[in-house]
Amino acid sequence: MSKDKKGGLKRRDFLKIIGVATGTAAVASSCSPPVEQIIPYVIPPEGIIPGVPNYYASTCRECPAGCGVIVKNREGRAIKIEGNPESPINSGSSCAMGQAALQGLYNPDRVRSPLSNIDAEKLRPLGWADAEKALTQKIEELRGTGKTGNIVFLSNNITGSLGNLVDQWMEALGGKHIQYETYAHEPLKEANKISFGIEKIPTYHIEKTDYLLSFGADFIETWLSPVEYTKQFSQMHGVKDKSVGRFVHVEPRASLTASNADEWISVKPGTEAILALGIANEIVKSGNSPNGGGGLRGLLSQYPADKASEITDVPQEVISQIAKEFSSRKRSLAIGGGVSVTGTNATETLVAINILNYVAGNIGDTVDFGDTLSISTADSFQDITSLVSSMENGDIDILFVYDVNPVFTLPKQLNFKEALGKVPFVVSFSSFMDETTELANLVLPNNTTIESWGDYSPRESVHALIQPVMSPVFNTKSTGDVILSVSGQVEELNGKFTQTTFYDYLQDSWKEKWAGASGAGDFDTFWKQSLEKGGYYKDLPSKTVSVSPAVASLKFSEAEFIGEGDFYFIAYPSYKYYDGKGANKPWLQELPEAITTGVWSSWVEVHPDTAKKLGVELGDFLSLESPQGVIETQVYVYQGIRPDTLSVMIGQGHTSYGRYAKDRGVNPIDILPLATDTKSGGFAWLSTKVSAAKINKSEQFVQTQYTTTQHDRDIAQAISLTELEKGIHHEEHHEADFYPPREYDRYRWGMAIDLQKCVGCGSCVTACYAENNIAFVGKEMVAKRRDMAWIRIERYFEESNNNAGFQTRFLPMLCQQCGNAPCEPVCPVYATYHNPEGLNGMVYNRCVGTRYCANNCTYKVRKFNWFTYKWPEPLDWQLNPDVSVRSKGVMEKCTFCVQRINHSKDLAKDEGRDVSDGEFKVACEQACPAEAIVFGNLEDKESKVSKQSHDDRGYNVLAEINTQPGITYLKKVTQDKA
Amino acid sequence: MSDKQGVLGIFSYVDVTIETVKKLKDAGFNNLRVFSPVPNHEIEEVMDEPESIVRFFTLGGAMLGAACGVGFTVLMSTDWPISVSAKPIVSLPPFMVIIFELTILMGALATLLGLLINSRLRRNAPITMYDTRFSEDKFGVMITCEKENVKDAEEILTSQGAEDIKFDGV
Amino acid sequence: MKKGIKILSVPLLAIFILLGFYFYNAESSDQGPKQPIPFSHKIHAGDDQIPCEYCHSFVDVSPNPGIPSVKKCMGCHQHIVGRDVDYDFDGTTINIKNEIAKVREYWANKEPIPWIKVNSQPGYLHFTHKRHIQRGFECAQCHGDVASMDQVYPAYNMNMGFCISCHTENAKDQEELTHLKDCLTCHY
Amino acid sequence: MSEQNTLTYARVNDDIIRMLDKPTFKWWALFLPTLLFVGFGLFCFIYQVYTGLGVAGYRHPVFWGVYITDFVFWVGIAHSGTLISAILFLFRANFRMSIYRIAEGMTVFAVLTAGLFPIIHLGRPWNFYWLFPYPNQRELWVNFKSPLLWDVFAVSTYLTVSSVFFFIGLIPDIAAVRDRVKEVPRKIMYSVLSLGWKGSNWEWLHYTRAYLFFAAFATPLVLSVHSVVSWDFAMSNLPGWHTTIFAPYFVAGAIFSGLGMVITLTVPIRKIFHLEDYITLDNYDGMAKLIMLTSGIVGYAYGIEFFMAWYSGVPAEWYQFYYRATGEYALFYWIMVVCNVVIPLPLWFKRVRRNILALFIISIFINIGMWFERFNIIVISLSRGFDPAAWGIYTPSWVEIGITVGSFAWFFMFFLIFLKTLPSVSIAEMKEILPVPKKEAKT
Repeated sequence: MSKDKKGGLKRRDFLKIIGVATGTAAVASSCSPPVEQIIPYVIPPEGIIPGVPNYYASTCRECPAGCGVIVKNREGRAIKIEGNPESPINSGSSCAMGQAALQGLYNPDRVRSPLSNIDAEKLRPLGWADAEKALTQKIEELRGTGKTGNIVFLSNNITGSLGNLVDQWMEALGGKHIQYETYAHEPLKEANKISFGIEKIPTYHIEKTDYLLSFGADFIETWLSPVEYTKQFSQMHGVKDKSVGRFVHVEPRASLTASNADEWISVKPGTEAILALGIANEIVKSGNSPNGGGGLRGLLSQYPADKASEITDVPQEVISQIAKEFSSRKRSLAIGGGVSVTGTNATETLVAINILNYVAGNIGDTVDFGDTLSISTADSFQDITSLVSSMENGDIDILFVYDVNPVFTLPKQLNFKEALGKVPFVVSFSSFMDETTELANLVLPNNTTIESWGDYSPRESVHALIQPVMSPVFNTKSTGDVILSVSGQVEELNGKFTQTTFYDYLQDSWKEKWAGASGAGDFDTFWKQSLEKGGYYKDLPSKTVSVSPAVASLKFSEAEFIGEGDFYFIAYPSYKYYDGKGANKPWLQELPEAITTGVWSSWVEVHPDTAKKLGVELGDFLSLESPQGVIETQVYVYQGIRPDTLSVMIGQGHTSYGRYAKDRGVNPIDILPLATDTKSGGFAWLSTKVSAAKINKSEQFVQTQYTTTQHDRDIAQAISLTELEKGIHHEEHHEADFYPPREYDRYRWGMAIDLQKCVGCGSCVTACYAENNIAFVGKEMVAKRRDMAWIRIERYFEESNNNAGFQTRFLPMLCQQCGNAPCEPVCPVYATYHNPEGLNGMVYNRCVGTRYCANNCTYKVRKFNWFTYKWPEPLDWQLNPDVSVRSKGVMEKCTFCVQRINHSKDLAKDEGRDVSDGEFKVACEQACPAEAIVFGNLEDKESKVSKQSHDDRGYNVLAEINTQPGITYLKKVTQDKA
Repeated sequence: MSDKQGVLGIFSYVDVTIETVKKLKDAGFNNLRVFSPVPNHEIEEVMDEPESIVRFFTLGGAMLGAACGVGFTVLMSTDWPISVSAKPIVSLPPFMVIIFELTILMGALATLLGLLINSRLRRNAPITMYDTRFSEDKFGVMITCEKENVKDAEEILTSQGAEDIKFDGV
Repeated sequence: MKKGIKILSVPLLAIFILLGFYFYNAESSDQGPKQPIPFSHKIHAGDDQIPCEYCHSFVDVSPNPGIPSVKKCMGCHQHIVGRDVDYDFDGTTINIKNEIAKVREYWANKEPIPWIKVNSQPGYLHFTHKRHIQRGFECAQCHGDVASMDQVYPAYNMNMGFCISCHTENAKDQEELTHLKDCLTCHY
Repeated sequence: MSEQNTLTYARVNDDIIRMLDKPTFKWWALFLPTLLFVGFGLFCFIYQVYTGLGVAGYRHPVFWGVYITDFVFWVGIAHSGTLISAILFLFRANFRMSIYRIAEGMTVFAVLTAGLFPIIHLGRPWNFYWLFPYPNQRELWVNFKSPLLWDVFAVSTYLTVSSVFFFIGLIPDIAAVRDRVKEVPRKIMYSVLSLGWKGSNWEWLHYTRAYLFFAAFATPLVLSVHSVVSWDFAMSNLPGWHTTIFAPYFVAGAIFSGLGMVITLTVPIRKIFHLEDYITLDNYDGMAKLIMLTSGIVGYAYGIEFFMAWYSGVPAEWYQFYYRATGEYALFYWIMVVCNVVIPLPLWFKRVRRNILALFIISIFINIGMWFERFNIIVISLSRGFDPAAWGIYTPSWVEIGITVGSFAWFFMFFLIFLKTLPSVSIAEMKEILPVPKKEAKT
């Protein structure tokens, strides 16, 4: 692929290769069309029809969960990522990070070709042949000197074929493969080893429980498998037969997960073990334990409720109440994990949680050790520390870095960056110029998952396939291919691998799986089926475990903290950026963080009392100082955090990693000390106390919602459990209208949104950006409230009589497709109108931009194009050709993915039938992990949406304006009783 | 027209002008025209012209405007019926505004037309039979008569103390 | 002087009215764009009677009709080299053999032929060939008598009025008319 | 009255036509800066069209701001012209005679200014003509249910009718100027514009009749136009906009602001051109009384809005007014109240009403106050809608300020040209209120 002078990619070249029929993403206003070229294929690829999308199953590798995805391809370009309904992990849903993987693929700051600084000061582009030759030479040089063991391949937890290949390669070279995960959950493994003798991380079945007690496990955000657990949680917590599951979350701060809990228990950081034991003791004491506490009575009796209460800051009656609820519910489950319990006593805490489960008789089917997570196989933090010391000692000659960014994700105190400087030859396989790659000597950019073959096994039962959905955007090459190619060139390795491409290697390794799978037919069928389904899924029997008696003699302590400051410091992983990986994707940067609604930056959460004491307000800057350093960041005053705790999100503060990530916010990992969990040796995230001081700097806190309460508007409504059980009496009252009601023929498209299920994760928002070509506008524009999101998650803090004193409510707000839409009659040119199928149509090209519709919109869901927003190439390749790209001066808004409606109607028409219920999903509905959104035809009385719309909990937002919305919200359930 | 001639007498005072008109009328001169810098009821009375028909223009224009308003709104709305906010395609309350405005507009324009047509404005620019002092402070009486009667007219004008007497050049 | 204005105003008004009509009802010119190869639809579709769907093969399954790949061109031109004769292509004289040689050259270089689009619609309009063909419309109804054109040119000014008049005339019943005149059918 | 004794028909002509003498240095010193600012406003507009509406301070949810404020402000200014010429004509209020020409000129130029803003504020101003029902190949018409379309009709009708009305009134005066001027180009211009007016009884007969009908048409029109403008707001459902009081409230406010502007304009003109004998203290006294009345109506509206918001029991409505008086924009709210209700209070004293300087100062405050009234209604209401999640604060940008300044310059540019080209006091009608010259009276 040739490049023009600026190093940019020539569009023509791309078209030549993939052969697009026509592809200008035309803009809603154009006078005379410019000369358009149509570039035909030279040889038409099979199965591609221009104008008709193709879908390929693959696997998301944005986080270790390994959700199955389906990538939509139009004319050779990946344009949308959707969850794979076949995948047992996410069953069709996706998260914001997964949606945004496309912006990794099309990131304008990707490494566009191999780079090397072997003969130069700076990294300079070179061809693949030269790059591979350079690597071959280095390897041969090294082997010539006989120092064979000094090669290390540092990667994330890559299971499956690539992992095997790397293992084999390293073995052949005499090197070592270290798998580093930022959040490796070592304490969880260790705790399970201590409690059950299994050093594994199990899978959980939250959906089977009716009472969930979580100690810091942020399963809606990043913990283990967020999409899966959010889905399970919504099944457990959603309304079934007028009852709901109960969820109690224990954490020093009210994270997004805690915000979805019925009770958030604010606990003193590092004391969760004591709390868990205190609860267990109460259960045993009150005789509610089915096993009477087993052999642990003695241990537990050391933690009476009063003592536990004193240590943990949790009132005694709360402890006994939780104990009562936990043991009396049919199926309860306690889970633990996440950074806020990962202190120096993390393993002990998690053992204590296991004990709690044990005494309540929960160790059984809700915790499944038959199917364990592959993240269990990641190497330990100690391996990393010893690697760093070897590097420092000059014992490492070649370091390969694959899909990890240790310079960013490891604490500064470890001196990884300095150690890296002592490694003579660093090879990065990263496709992005991140902090580690910047320091590499040779960059061999890997294809993204969307461009390459591969597989990944997130857990024992799932072997997911990764297949290329499009040809590489840039001059990149799959690392598997590079390894095989280089191996072919290194003399001594000749013949080690029979395959020349990674695709062959992959197929060969899948032949083993095929052999293991019974009754799968011939390999080609097995292979094709696996590709279609996105992988090969097994059913594994669950394994019964028993608590080892050694637990009884364990000592349980509080976490230790380094530093003299007044505040415990929590650096928490972000569901938008994970460990910082997502920060280069504008969709994620622009996705408002659920609690603060902040975008494009970092902030520190400060309790109102603390803020008063420190003399700071929203937007002021605080300097946080730990023994390891200082960070300065903006204040967000939040009642959902303990007064003695401060917290900063991980993910921002990049010094490199592209234009969207660079110089934005702070990286809290920088000031974390190098502390470890005493039992497991894993990194202790919660280990420092910081001092905070106001500094003389203040800026607008850029967020998308400046209010915290509803101002008596009753927008996000709730119903108490008592009322729900009693049943709501619906008054049928028809108010006299000036005009007769509207009638529909075949379809009236409508939606139902269950607020009890919605967790506020923002997947829908990002999915909408991806589907509808919504422009991201950047921090400066969001600061002016010019974000373009068609769907927003409204977040309200409501006063409540729960322990926290407040309840967080989330409400996805999008165009309500009103029957009596206030926007329609005010448009002078009919640019917005009511279509015969109940949609509130928006004709972009007719819009003259009076903006009256937006003024008159009760829900304020219309967005105006203040400028013609641009997607830096090749981000614009992602644009959906089925949706107009709007230009300046035009109003835009949600139209229920009308392109999908039209597409389905078109397909139905081919077969001469009507569109059936559930035949297609709109983008937000499709993404929603909680399945809170249901879309369909209201005229069809049997459709799911019709039924939900007539639910007892159903209401219309601001119904008193008589807009007759097409969206029905189902009230959240407040649990006034346990 | 060659046998007709115009005579113009110029006066400073309204009462004198009116007196002159009366005298001229008594003498059988009926084709009279009075010039004045301001409208004056007494002159209007003595000239006894028929009521202005501008009002019919106004009425006609207003009615046409209202009809146009109804026509525009109803026909254009039904030509491509687009439903907004569950309102009927033809809903009169909002249309009333348009109908009203068009009534006023066309009424006013018709009045202008009526004025232009009826007062013969633009018919002919000032000729000899006009004196620029009319727009300042003088009054004039113009008699159009047969050539043989010019002398009589002049006599009456002189007797009334006309400050100036002009004849057109024909 | 006033007379002059009057005299002038008449032709001026006439010109304005004529211009208005011109822009209101402008027929497109019969001058198509200059293509990299002077491909004659008259020879292919007219003389040789190749059906449209042979080359534009996705027309009934996709919104896009599809432009034939170079391979498809070569399917015939592997064998048809063309006579060494001059041909009057819309007034320019071309040599058939030479022009066909160009196709073979593209094929040899594995280069696509950069055709210029003749009938183009703006991006805010979502037209689908599939529906229209399945409904039984002839290509010529919108594209004109392509079989008689050397260089294809837009036979009709395919503006919204063109679409809407046809939609209005061809609706079977009220429901379909409502659908066919629904903005969201084409604009989204 | 004493001064009328000194005025004669001839002197009226002399005095008024003298105003049209060659422009002095002072005139140029005023006129050239207006051109400069119009140019700057034009530059701002072009910049805005080229870059996008985002260069203005607009943001979600405040989609209307300074431009619509300017629009309503100028439409409001435009009102008193027709009020003074038409309504006071029907009521035979003689104090209108000396000022109605200036007021009408102001009306026409203010509508010309106001008419720009709906186009300036469009997202795609190059498509503004889509707002008119013209036959087109798309077979699409306009939405007559939209208050904006009512605006299109109301404002263009108003511009047409007020221009015609203005022109009709001018015909006899232009004839007078025609008869006076000597230079050939001007003579031709005035000859053409006078339509050959001769002042014959026949002409006067139709003229007076037509004038009456115009006045009769202009009166409901002027009331309807600002009602329609107010319905732009009242027809929507936004708290702070959706109220039935708006039409009379806006009409009163328009008359109020228009009279303020008339005073602001006439005071310097009267001084510079020595028109003390024409625009008399009695005239000002009459206007001041009208200001007192409309100020009272406007003040009442301010009060009753709060009452209705409270009485309605709608939290969004009540919060809106609570916020107006206490929120981020409270300063603007209180500027409005002070300028429009408090500062005009001294007019209850006759001494103040007859003090030109005091009137001038009060009138300027009224102009400021009324601009902010529109700003408050538009911006504050929008910034606090139904959904608290979508609240936001708007601040104008330099582009909006530039265009606003440009609009004032645009208005004054026309006005200055008007002063030097057309009689700013009605010659014919001034004569109507003078005693008719009669020989009997002399002797």
